[in-house]
Amino acid sequence: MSDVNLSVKIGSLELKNPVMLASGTVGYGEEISRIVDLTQVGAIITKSISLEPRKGNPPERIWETSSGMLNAIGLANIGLKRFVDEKIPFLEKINTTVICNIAASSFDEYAECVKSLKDIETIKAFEINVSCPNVKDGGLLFGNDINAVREITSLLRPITDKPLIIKLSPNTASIKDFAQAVKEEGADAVSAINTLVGTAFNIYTRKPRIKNITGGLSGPAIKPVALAKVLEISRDVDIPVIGVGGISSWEDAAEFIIAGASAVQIGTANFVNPKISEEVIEGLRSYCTAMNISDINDLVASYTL
Amino acid sequence: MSDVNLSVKIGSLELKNPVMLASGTVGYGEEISRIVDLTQVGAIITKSISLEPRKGNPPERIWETSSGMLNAIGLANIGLKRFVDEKIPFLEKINTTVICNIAASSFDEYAECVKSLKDIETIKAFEINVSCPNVKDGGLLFGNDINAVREITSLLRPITDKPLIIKLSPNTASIKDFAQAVKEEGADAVSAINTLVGTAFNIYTRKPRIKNITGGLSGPAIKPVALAKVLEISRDVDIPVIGVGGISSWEDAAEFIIAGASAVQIGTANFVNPKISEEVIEGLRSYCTAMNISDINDLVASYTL
Amino acid sequence: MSVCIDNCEVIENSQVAENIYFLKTVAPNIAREVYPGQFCNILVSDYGTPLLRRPFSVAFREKNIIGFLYDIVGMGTELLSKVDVGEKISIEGPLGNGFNIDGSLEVALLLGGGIGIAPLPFLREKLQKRGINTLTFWGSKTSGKLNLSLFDNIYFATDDGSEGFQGNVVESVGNLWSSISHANLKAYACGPTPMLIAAQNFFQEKNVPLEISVESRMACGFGICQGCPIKSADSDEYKLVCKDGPVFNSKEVVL
Amino acid sequence: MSVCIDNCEVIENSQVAENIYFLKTVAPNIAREVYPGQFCNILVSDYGTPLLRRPFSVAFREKNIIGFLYDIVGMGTELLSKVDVGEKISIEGPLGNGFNIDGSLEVALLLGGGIGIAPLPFLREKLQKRGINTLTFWGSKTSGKLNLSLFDNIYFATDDGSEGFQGNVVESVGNLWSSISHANLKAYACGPTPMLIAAQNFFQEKNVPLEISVESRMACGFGICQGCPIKSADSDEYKLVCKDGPVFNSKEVVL
Ligand SMILES: Cc1cc2nc3c(=O)[nH]c(=O)nc-3n(C[C@H](O)[C@H](O)[C@H](O)COP(=O)(O)OP(=O)(O)OC[C@H]3O[C@@H](n4cnc5c(N)ncnc54)[C@H](O)[C@@H]3O)c2cc1C
Ligand SMILES: Cc1cc2nc3c(=O)[nH]c(=O)nc-3n(C[C@H](O)[C@H](O)[C@H](O)COP(=O)(O)OP(=O)(O)OC[C@H]3O[C@@H](n4cnc5c(N)ncnc54)[C@H](O)[C@@H]3O)c2cc1C
Ligand SMILES: Cc1cc2nc3c(=O)[nH]c(=O)nc-3n(C[C@H](O)[C@H](O)[C@H](O)COP(=O)(O)O)c2cc1C
Ligand SMILES: Cc1cc2nc3c(=O)[nH]c(=O)nc-3n(C[C@H](O)[C@H](O)[C@H](O)COP(=O)(O)O)c2cc1C
Ligand code: FES
Ligand code: FES
Repeated sequence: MSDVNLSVKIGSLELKNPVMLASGTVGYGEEISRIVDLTQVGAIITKSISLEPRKGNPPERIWETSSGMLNAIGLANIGLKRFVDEKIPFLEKINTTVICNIAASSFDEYAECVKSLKDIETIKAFEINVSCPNVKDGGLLFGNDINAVREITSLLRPITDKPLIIKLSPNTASIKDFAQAVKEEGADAVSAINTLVGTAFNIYTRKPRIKNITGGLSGPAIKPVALAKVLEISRDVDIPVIGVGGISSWEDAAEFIIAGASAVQIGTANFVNPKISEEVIEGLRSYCTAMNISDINDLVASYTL
Repeated sequence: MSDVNLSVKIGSLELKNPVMLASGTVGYGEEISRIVDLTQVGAIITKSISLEPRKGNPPERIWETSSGMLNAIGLANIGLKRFVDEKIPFLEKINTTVICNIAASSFDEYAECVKSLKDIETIKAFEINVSCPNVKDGGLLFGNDINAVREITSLLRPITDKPLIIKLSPNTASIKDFAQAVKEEGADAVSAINTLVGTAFNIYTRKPRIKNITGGLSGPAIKPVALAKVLEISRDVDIPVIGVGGISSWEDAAEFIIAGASAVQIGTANFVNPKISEEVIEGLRSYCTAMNISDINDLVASYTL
Repeated sequence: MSVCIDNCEVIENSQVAENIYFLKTVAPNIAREVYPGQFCNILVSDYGTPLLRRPFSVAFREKNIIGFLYDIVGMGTELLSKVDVGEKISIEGPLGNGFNIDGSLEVALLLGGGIGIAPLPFLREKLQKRGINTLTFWGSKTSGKLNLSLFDNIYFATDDGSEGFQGNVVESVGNLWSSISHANLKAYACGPTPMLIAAQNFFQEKNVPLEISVESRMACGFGICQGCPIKSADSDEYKLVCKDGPVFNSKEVVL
Repeated sequence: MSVCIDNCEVIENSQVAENIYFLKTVAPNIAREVYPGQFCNILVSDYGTPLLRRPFSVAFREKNIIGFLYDIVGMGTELLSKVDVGEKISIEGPLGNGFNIDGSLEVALLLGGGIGIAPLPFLREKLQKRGINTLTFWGSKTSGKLNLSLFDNIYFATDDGSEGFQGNVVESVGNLWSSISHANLKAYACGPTPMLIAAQNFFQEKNVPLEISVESRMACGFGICQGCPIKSADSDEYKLVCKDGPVFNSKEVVL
């Protein structure tokens, strides 16, 4: 049995394997590092960082649904400065690939965040959250407006040489147009997908289950949708896709890779099983061996339609 | 305990209660009538009818997902003529309110279908399927194009006085714009939502689980999304909304009504429990009694945000 | 023809062979109506996962009791195997069209492949009651005796020859062909598609009528979702496995 | 401080009062580390429904065994109640910050409301081992004796007076107040929010320090999702119930 190559490249970013931990589902790595060995994963993606700290939405912020959950955290984060001062030193230490996710409420804020962070060595790439549906002025508006997404990409591209990954919203009719647009502006990859807009009500109080009224739906419930979006981009646009949405097992990860993902992210499943990433990596390795695939890159977009 | 009024009006259409059976999940009523008493439900909505028969997609047409299912039936139906000759007589006999769902691949076909059916007394309203994602020329194209949806509505409105319900696609960024457009063209109501586009792959054969590659996702998995779409329309557009997507219990139905639905449709849940509609009707009645609601119309859009 | 959905008490749910479980439930309404080859749709969990019911052929009927033979192949059957005696499960049925027993029939050949054996004990009982001679053939990968009297008097075929004839079940019929009476003969087969195709070829050549019970993924199980098409042999249309089948004359459909 | 996820064998899972189940599991890694007030996140189904783990306070620890007291309130707890002895369940823990036992503490008042009694037996045992006097008060709607030695020597309060003091648990403390020693006293409370607020007001007035264990919906249970905020009393920020709590000094947070 020969060794399987699991390493992948996203633009100039080399990852030891294609399994990343999704933004907002690993914090800044500290808490989860007590349960899982972060040096084993392909990369961790930080909680979205904004220029100023955000305290986030009032409770309730989460609600469980059938095979999924709604969240409206409201991009709670400690802000760029405290992130650099308090979290980067820890992230430096743990010897894992760090991708910094950025969320902002204006073009300028995006640019300023990337400018301030681009020289931090620990940060190997940027993932730009244009799609978070929770914060009015930084969420839906950008993510569903192809021109805004294009503009953000073209604004950020000249600022840094580091890989620029645009995280796309699924709440749109044609995600491939967005992928095409950001490709044209020089993005290195897209992540697909962020959460779907959803809600739930308490039928006795007649209030929304989530204080913010709507939240983002994640988890196994959305896997078929995420997979279709990945396939849609993969079939039409020549840009690396990072698949995310409902991945809870190595089989799910393999499914995304076959459907066109060069790498995958695990989100909600970390809450249920923080060790899931290790299991996915091991599972992909055994699967490749069993299927006689010596290089996982050969699996990418290997579907027969 | 006084009697609860469960009857609702959708345009000029009066229903004895707000619980309908969704298109494509009750056939033409015959098979399910052996299990459930169709005279009890608010209405049944026929499988989408097209001008000519369609044999539908080759197998596999369905795939189960976490709390949901994908289908790509391909609008298999017996065509308008056989529908009128063979199914209408049965539907006449069973004494239930029949809404005829129409799917077409051209504006003309929509018009011709409504013209041919408008004088059939048994058909009390039309639901126009502009959103079926399965058939290339009749699905995504119309449903995601606001101008096409507007045009279909304005084309059909003068043809019949019967209530015209436009069934909207969720695969769009702003469903309320579609609702507003069809309202302006004189539609009596909208149904929200049709299925979400999804897919699944067999990781061993690397083929899609569904022959058509993608299918429509339905079932409890999509309930939060459907509910958010209903709320979105209800908050902004003054048109009756018929809520559909993942309803599997009376609690789910109540949730949709609270979020703005004047009536609801039950789809996938009929497969699991063909008696579900009776249970939902009874559940809504008891709930109203317990909550001191004497008229279910008072529950519609009664949310406190 | 009416379909029932009943909460049925489980009175047995035990492993009877390496890969086979036997489930017995009290289901008077279904037991009264069901005939061999029909199936039921079982809700394996009350908690919504898996979402859809699972179809199983009726393997056994005695008074108000019906029984099923099943294989554990995924989440649904795994959950089913965990149901305890005394618990109730929701069973919908009887569904579909069963096997046809022609008036002139004298000898019936029953062929089961793997868990495809499931509908055959019930069919055999019915045939025998009518005084029709039956010969039952069962093919499986390897030996693994069934701890069940339902399976007395069976010709075994195993791929590895560890029991009975070495080879597949159709070959095992061929092997005995000369000794099988040819007049008013009919064959019934249930099993994986390759086996059904082999049976189709074999009996077509011998000019013996064959009925097959086929499988398909199903959502509703009673003809409303159109999820279970099978190509019709004589037109460009599809038939529905749940409603027009699961038993078909082998010349009716394209496997 | 490390967190374990172990598959733990269930050695008891039985009803000990009308609405209370007692679950005992073999969990050496967690048992070694856990202290009173901490909780564990239990996966109640291996089949993905419900999706998220459910948080439960540790109620009992003895050598390598930990125990939980729980109420059936929804699908998760219903499924948990169906786990058989001998089966294994995935338990993640210990999580959160537990109760603090100050060096000078001499008398501890333990107040439980409903299933909020859960973390108190473990706390009481720890306090007693340290030689601290404990008085335990338990309020519930109506009588319903616990069939469990964990609950010996408890002052009952019932809304309907069917057992012990008639009234709520805080009132029952007030009722005995004159006889409770005042020096180096501390109170610990767990229960529904209205009860915690009543306790806050009562002990604030008496100038007695109070620690409360609060609840919140949780997704992760260990500080990564930010799903469980609670308003901080001294700033405009939120604390996280799972990470900064679930036990808080009652002056730290706004209920
Ligand atoms: C009319 C009919 C009668 C049947 N009778 C029996 C029976 O008597 N005993 C028995 O053990 N099985 C029978 N089956 C097959 C049985 O329904 C499936 O094995 C079962 O649904 C699998 O459920 P699962 O959740 O365990 O597996 P899943 O996780 O759903 O799937 C696991 C594997 O089973 C296969 N499978 C799943 N559903 C079906 C299906 N509907 N048809 C064919 N293959 C499927 C899949 O391809 C996959 O390989 C019958 C199927 C049909 C259509
Ligand atoms: C730190 C902590 C410790 C806990 N310790 C215990 C304990 O020792 N024993 C015990 O019986 N319960 C305890 N709970 C509450 C327990 O977690 C919930 O009762 C359980 O998650 C309900 O799951 P379910 O699926 O049965 O109910 P669901 O269907 O999820 O909900 C049913 C009802 O329970 C309430 N509920 C659900 N989840 C929570 C939650 N996380 N916090 C508060 N209320 C909730 C809902 O509002 C609803 O009314 C604790 C909760 C927390 C946060
Ligand atoms: C609690 C929670 C918080 C999240 N926060 C962020 C965030 O800050 N930035 C971001 O880009 N995505 C965020 N996401 C989205 C996830 O990164 C991911 O795209 C989504 O959850 C789908 O993947 P999953 O189904 O595996 O969770 C969050 C998701 C959850 C569940
Ligand atoms: C098998 C299947 C077939 C369907 N066929 C149609 C159809 O012909 N026309 C239509 O407008 N909607 C069709 N739908 C969509 C449903 O009417 C409904 O909008 C959707 O399934 C969401 O509701 P649910 O989650 O309750 O199933 C179909 C759905 C399913 C599952
Ligand atoms: S399974 Fe629904 S029509 Fe056959
Ligand atoms: S539950 Fe996730 S941070 Fe507290």
